[in-house]
Amino acid sequence: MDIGLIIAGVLTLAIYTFLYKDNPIYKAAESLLIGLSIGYALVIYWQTTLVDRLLTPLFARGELLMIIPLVLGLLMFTRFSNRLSWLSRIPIALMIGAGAGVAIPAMLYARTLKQISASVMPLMDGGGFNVEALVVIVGLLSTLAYFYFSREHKGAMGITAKIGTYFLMIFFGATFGYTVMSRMSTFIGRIDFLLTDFLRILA
Amino acid sequence: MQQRLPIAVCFIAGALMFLQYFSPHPVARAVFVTINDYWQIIFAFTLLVGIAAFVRTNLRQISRGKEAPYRLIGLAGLVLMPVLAVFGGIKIESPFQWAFENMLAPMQATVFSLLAFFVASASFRGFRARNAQAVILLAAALVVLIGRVPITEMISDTFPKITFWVQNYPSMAARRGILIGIGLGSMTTALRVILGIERTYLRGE
Amino acid sequence: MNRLKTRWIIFGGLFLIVTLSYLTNIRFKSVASPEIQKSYDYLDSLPEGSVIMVSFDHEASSLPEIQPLALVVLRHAFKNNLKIIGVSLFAEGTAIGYRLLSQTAREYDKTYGVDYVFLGFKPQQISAILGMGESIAHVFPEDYLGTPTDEIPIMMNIVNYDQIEMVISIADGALAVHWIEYVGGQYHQNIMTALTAAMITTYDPYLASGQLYSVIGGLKGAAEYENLLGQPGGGNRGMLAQTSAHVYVIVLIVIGNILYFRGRKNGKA
Amino acid sequence: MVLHAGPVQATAPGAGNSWFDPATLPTLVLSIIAIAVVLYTIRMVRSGKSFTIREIPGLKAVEEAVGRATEMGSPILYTPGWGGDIQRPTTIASMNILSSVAEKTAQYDCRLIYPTHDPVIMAVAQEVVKEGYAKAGHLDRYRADDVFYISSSQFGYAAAVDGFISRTKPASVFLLGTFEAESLILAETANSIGAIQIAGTDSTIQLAFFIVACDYTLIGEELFAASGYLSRNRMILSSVRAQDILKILIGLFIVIAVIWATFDPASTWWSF
Repeated sequence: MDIGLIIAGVLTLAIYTFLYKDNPIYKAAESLLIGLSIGYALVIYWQTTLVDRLLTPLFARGELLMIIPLVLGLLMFTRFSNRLSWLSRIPIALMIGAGAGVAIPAMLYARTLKQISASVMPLMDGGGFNVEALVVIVGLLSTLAYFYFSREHKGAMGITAKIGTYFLMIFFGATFGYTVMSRMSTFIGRIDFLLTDFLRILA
Repeated sequence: MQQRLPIAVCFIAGALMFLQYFSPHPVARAVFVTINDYWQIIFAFTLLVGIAAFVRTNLRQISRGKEAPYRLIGLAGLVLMPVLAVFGGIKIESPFQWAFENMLAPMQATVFSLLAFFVASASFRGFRARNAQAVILLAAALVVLIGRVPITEMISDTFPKITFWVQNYPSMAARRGILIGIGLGSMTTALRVILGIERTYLRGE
Repeated sequence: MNRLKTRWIIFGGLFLIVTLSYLTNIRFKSVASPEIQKSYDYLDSLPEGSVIMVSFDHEASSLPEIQPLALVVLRHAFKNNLKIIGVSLFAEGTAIGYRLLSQTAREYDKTYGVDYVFLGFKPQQISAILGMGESIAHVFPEDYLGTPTDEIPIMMNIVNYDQIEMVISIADGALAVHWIEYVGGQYHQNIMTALTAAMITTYDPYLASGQLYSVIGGLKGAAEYENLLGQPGGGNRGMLAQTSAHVYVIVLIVIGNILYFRGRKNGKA
Repeated sequence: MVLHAGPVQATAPGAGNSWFDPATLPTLVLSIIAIAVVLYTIRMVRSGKSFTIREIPGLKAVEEAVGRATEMGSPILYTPGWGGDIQRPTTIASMNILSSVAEKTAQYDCRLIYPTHDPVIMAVAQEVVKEGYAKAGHLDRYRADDVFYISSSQFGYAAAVDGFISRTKPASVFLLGTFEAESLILAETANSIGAIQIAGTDSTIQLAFFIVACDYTLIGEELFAASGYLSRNRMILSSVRAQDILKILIGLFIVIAVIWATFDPASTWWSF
């Protein structure tokens, strides 16, 4: 039998022992998983980012401007010094600033404008009343009322916000129900591996 | 200097990234690509810093004799992948890919599959009809769960239809409300960051 | 301790039910939903020799659900003598994509380089997929095995998306959105996705707006597609297990409530 | 493991040479309105106005959770999830809450454990926690090793935090930040050892799991409001106010557009 399959099968079972309770076998597998995954990330980032995007352009193609990200990157290591650690804030500031800058229009577009347009539907449709449109409008507005923080939820505001929570619960319940399928598939996949490849009960 | 320089860098990077969004001009594209490149490279370096910290903590704990065997397994795993990559490359059928496919990938998939069990235990515990909200939560979950079982479809197409309706109207409406709220909250936070009002990342000392 | 015991019973039950139903291997005759039929019909309508691009945009951990989905697409394409260009936007999907592709190719006696090719992985997904709009060979100067792209027979007549009929993204996350928004948007390329069940709702808006041609979703979608192909596989096999796991969760919810109301009656709610 | 995509822009870069892409006009207009509203509320705060916000059920729980841990003599575990990085607004909101939690744990001398998947988050969290301890006047109680980095891999992180929860048996678990599939793994493991779980995230799908499995859940935007409330940071509170003003504008826009659409179905001025 293929040694790889045996290892994979044993490791799979080792992780499952956690369902009973935490134990040395799980702990060993967990440590291995953490170590391997860090090592894997190190290799991938080294190759696809540091070599392909920094070292090759800088040293093989002589793109001298790439010294800037190199220096910024190296500044991160000042974290290990007490006196100089403030320097690491510069690259962090660049990352945070860039992320924030792009987040403003992206958030407003994808999470706000797009959602607003999608919710606008005529209440009368082909002569009949469009129940769906009404449900969407009421749902959206009452959910927004729930997220209104400047005022206590009392009176009309309270009732609207309460309706909002009902819509939220529908969303949470439906999403949960929807996702069960996917979660079960992953487990079924592992069972398939154990029964077919590892134990060879199904061929 | 220790505060001002980072705030200035943050502001400039933020303002540039904000403005480039609206422009198809080659200069704007170049700004995006450059900052994005820097971003990726800096991230790779922070990963190195994180790994260094991880190794340091583990070595310290090994020397104190705290859970030494497990810590050693972790470090061995960490060293194994780069060593395999250096000696065998990372292409298909290399030892590196072998270790990935037979050790790392099965463990990751198995941890992921624990979710099936936790979905079951959470369902048992979390769907009790305590009040009106909980009843609605329960009802919505049941409708979708029942509607998505393949057997129900064979019996009648009413349930799949109800499921579809619930997902596409009431549920979708609430999701939009959440998205809009998060979008606004994220936007104001991002703006405070660029303006240098939010300085969480400058804390300390 | 009671809490733990209840958990063990719940966990053990799930393990047993899924394992047993997987072993029985009873097949369902599920009718293909319109979505699946649409995907199937499209691939079926392509003339022999047409080129499609299959992108493996997923991680290793979701392989159990992804594999049956990928296999129906690859099998259908090879069965109809379509040509496949494989790529990957996730480092983890790379080795898996290559394995699935070559495994299916063997089933249908297809030749690497002539009937299919695997170009491998590029980080920076957006710039990679936009770059391919201008020139695929520029983004991937060589294939996954290190052969220069312009020396590979299948790539001789292919410059960019113009020569490709459809891009099929096999995804477990939001990556396929990039294909839709950038390649669909800017290059008017047809996009199809094969998705894990959890991701289907995320793509609903794109499907509704027509930006996305069709979705093959979850194990159930894979099973339906397998039936259309007349080749029951992983999707079908998992269907009974899927159904019983589903019913099991419903039963747990019901029992949970019965216990709750009984407890309340006895005054210890 | 996910390779970091980095910031992503929503519009497709065109090949044109113009400085402005007309397709982004609606986003630009909304951005200007939004920025104006935020600046307005900031000005109000600077001129001495203070904003209050309504009660959020999850917030009282934060205090309770710290108290409970102290009583039981058990630690508190706080983790920001695998989905976010430092520039993600949710992560920043989570840091602000961490800061007040750290202050409380310092006062009560309760151990605070903070595992994360992101080295930059680790670095910032160390500073935040340290400052919290300093503020409470107990810098001696701060343990740098308790804020640590573990694998950037999603399920490596999940397995490690899981192991940590079962071994250290924290009395309270805070899951605040951006979570993906690992959400339920962590929440259920925390439940199995009887910990109180306080969760909050901007990932809509994971919210469903948190709602079902956790004792208290901050839903989406509540996370941002909570960070203002707990830190008593007037600037954050002013932002919450700005968000509310924008919500009213959005609500009005939708109502008008729906009425318009009903009487003039051919019109599409509201679609962006």
